[in-house]
Amino acid sequence: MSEVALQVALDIPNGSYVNLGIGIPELVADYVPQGREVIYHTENGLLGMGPVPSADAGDPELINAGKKCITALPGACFFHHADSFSMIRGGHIDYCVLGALQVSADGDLANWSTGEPNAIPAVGGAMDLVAGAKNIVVISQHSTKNGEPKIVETCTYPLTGKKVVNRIYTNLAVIDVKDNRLWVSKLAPGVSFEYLQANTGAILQMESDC
Amino acid sequence: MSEVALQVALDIPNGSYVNLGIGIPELVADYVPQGREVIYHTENGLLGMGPVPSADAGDPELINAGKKCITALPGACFFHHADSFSMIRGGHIDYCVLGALQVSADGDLANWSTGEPNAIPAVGGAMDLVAGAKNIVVISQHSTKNGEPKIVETCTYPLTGKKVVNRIYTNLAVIDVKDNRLWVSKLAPGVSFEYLQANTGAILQMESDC
Amino acid sequence: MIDKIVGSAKDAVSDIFDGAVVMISGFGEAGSPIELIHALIDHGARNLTIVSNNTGSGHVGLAALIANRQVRKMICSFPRTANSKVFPELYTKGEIELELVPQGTLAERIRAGGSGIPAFYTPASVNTPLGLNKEVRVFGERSYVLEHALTADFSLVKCRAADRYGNLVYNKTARNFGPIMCMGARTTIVQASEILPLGGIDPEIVITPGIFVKRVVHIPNPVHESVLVAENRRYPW
Amino acid sequence: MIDKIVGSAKDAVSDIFDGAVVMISGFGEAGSPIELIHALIDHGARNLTIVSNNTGSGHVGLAALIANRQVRKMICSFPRTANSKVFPELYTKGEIELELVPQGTLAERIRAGGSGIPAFYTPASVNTPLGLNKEVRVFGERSYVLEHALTADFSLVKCRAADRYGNLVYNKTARNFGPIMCMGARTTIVQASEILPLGGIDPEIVITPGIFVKRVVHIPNPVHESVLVAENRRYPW
Repeated sequence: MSEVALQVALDIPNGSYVNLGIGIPELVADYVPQGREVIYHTENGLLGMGPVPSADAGDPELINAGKKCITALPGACFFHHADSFSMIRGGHIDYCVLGALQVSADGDLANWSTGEPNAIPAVGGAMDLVAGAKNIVVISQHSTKNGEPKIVETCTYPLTGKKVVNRIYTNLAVIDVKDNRLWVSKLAPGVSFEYLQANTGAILQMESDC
Repeated sequence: MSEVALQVALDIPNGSYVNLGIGIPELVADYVPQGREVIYHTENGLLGMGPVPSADAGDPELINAGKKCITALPGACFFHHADSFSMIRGGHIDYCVLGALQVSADGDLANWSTGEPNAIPAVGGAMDLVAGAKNIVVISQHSTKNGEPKIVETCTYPLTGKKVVNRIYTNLAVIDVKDNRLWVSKLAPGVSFEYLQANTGAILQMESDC
Repeated sequence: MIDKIVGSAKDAVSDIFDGAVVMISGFGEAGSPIELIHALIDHGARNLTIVSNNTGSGHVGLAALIANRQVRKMICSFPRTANSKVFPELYTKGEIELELVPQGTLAERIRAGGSGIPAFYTPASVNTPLGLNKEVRVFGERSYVLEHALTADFSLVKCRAADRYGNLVYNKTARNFGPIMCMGARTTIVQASEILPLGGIDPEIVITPGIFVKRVVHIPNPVHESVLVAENRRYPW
Repeated sequence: MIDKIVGSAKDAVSDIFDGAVVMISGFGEAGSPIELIHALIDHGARNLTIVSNNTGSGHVGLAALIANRQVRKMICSFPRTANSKVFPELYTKGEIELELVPQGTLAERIRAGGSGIPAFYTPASVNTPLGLNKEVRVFGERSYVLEHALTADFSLVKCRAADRYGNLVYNKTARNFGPIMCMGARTTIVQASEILPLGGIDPEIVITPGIFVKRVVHIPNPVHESVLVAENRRYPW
């Protein structure tokens, strides 16, 4: 997924405040283009998150939302949880990059629970993030490990938020959610629109300039 | 009013967090008994307010709610207005000492406006203080300059809060508000209950041990 | 590179438009961004709604902005000042509007605006004239009024020091409304007495994270309002 | 004289009663007051409702408290942990209750509890399973759910340094829920790695004002949960 993460990073403007979800979204931080400054927010209380430290240099009290050791860059600041979610809920975060279980044609996101009866439900900050960040970007494999589409007409898993996703980056394409429809704005090298459509559970539109 | 202020100060336990209103209440800070520590809160962002500095030592950015220069004692801390009123509204202030225009028999307080048509209304933090502090104590002259009672059956001025006053300290007596009635717990030297009642606009009860 | 430092107060306020809602920090003179207010007077935007705890002193700063007839409406908790008749005179003539808000409610409404909370309940003003016409609701055995968030197009805020990311620290009780007003506006403009390099402010002691700040102006030696008032100065000079 | 320093963790938690609501700071191990939690295990109060973001790791700290069957109900945002089966096993058997709350809503409910705000509206969880059975209200063109304040009988909080008034500073991202949990409880009990003399904390950098703190215990070298988990330690030892 590193090429997809690069694509996401290229689309984030200089000066953006960005929250990265746990897992694949964390890869995005590795690809900030030269000359650009992006400030990473981690909801457990840090703006200005830097790279993962070497194995023996980690501080167990300096971690990210995924509870991994990280670093703080010059110009960073610490704050408490209510202030952190004021940033999120108050619309101050420019981009939030999240993983997904499913995304629907009108931008519904399911990424916190498969709804299985025995699953321990755990939501973290995902519902606040999708409600508050200015742009919600999903980065994900296009299909599940079993080959099922993750982009669907209607989510079958419990929702994280309704009509919240603005853009989807997968290993096959970049897809914008606009006017309750899915617009393909970029195809990965060697991927045809027909192949993409065949592997997607919702109807796709082609951007005219794509 | 300095003897009344002393009486208020004597009744505030060690370790209390105390907010003093503008004017006569400020006198209370001069009388903390030996061996006691009381922490003064000023709603514009300071816990640990100390005495007024000498005339040439004032810092215009270190002021109290009355906008007078003050000092900060060791152990003080600064905070912003929302945090300051979290302390007040959240019930963390033990005593709030306020002035009064009128207090009613069931503890209604009027202290922010005479309701005159030409008056510029100004409320400050009084309504938050009476709603939030654990004990609301009034310190006041017993009567107005024109000799009218300030303690009345029903306030005629606009209310600051309803059923909020716990105790009234005046130059004539100390009066508790309990069960919607006024209980005299202490008479000033030379003041008789009859004299007090004659100068009060509401019916008074005498505490049995007074 | 991110650099929120702008060259002058004039540049910093140049896009404040007629009819804008503008929050102005300060409690009395402590924390009042007087140089930014004077730049707003020079700029001349009119019909403003100003959110600020007071209405200014003498004939400088906020009082001068009001005297210059740029303010349509004040939202504040304490519009009376010992040494200024500017607001009272206009108010008595019916030439300026007033929304009087209890101070804690004002602070919480501003914080809510910056925090994505559209409304909340508070006990302040229940059973008083300021609680009239507000929705009342009982939680537990107590009554509360519904209060709505306040947001602004711009905030003008004074602080002690800033870096190029817009991280801020304040000075003593001049902090007051500054941090929450930084949160509550789409465009927050700050005047800082000192500009520090990135990392010059310990990340543990930052009071306003830069995410809440759009522009920083360096005003190394801000005037003291009380000194100007004592000298009976007027703005424009 | 005011002196909030108490001699031991044992003394500090001795009045936590059966059925109490207890907030416990921390996000993962960062900020988790593990020595206070172990004292609570020794103390033995049962039937507790615990408000904490997670449910602990391994067999120490919060996970050990749950394993010791002292917890009736968890209020948290993320009860899954990579290296602990304590909560999942009890939950699957129906032997512990769970109130799952979005993390920002959890934080705001705790702050509201400490701030005298009984309820507020938030957009988080609207149109999701966690928004079911909540009152929905439209402000502007958007829907919000009503959320109620959370308060506690006790909070257990870890910080870096404290003075005898209970003023606190924290360490990096171990700050997380600490400051708001100090506000939200009737009795806040803090473990501090360092005790400083009065005035030893600059009044500009105090994160938790002492007014929110009742007791401070000096724990000079707190254990690291992750180290204990790596060593497969169990509490009680």
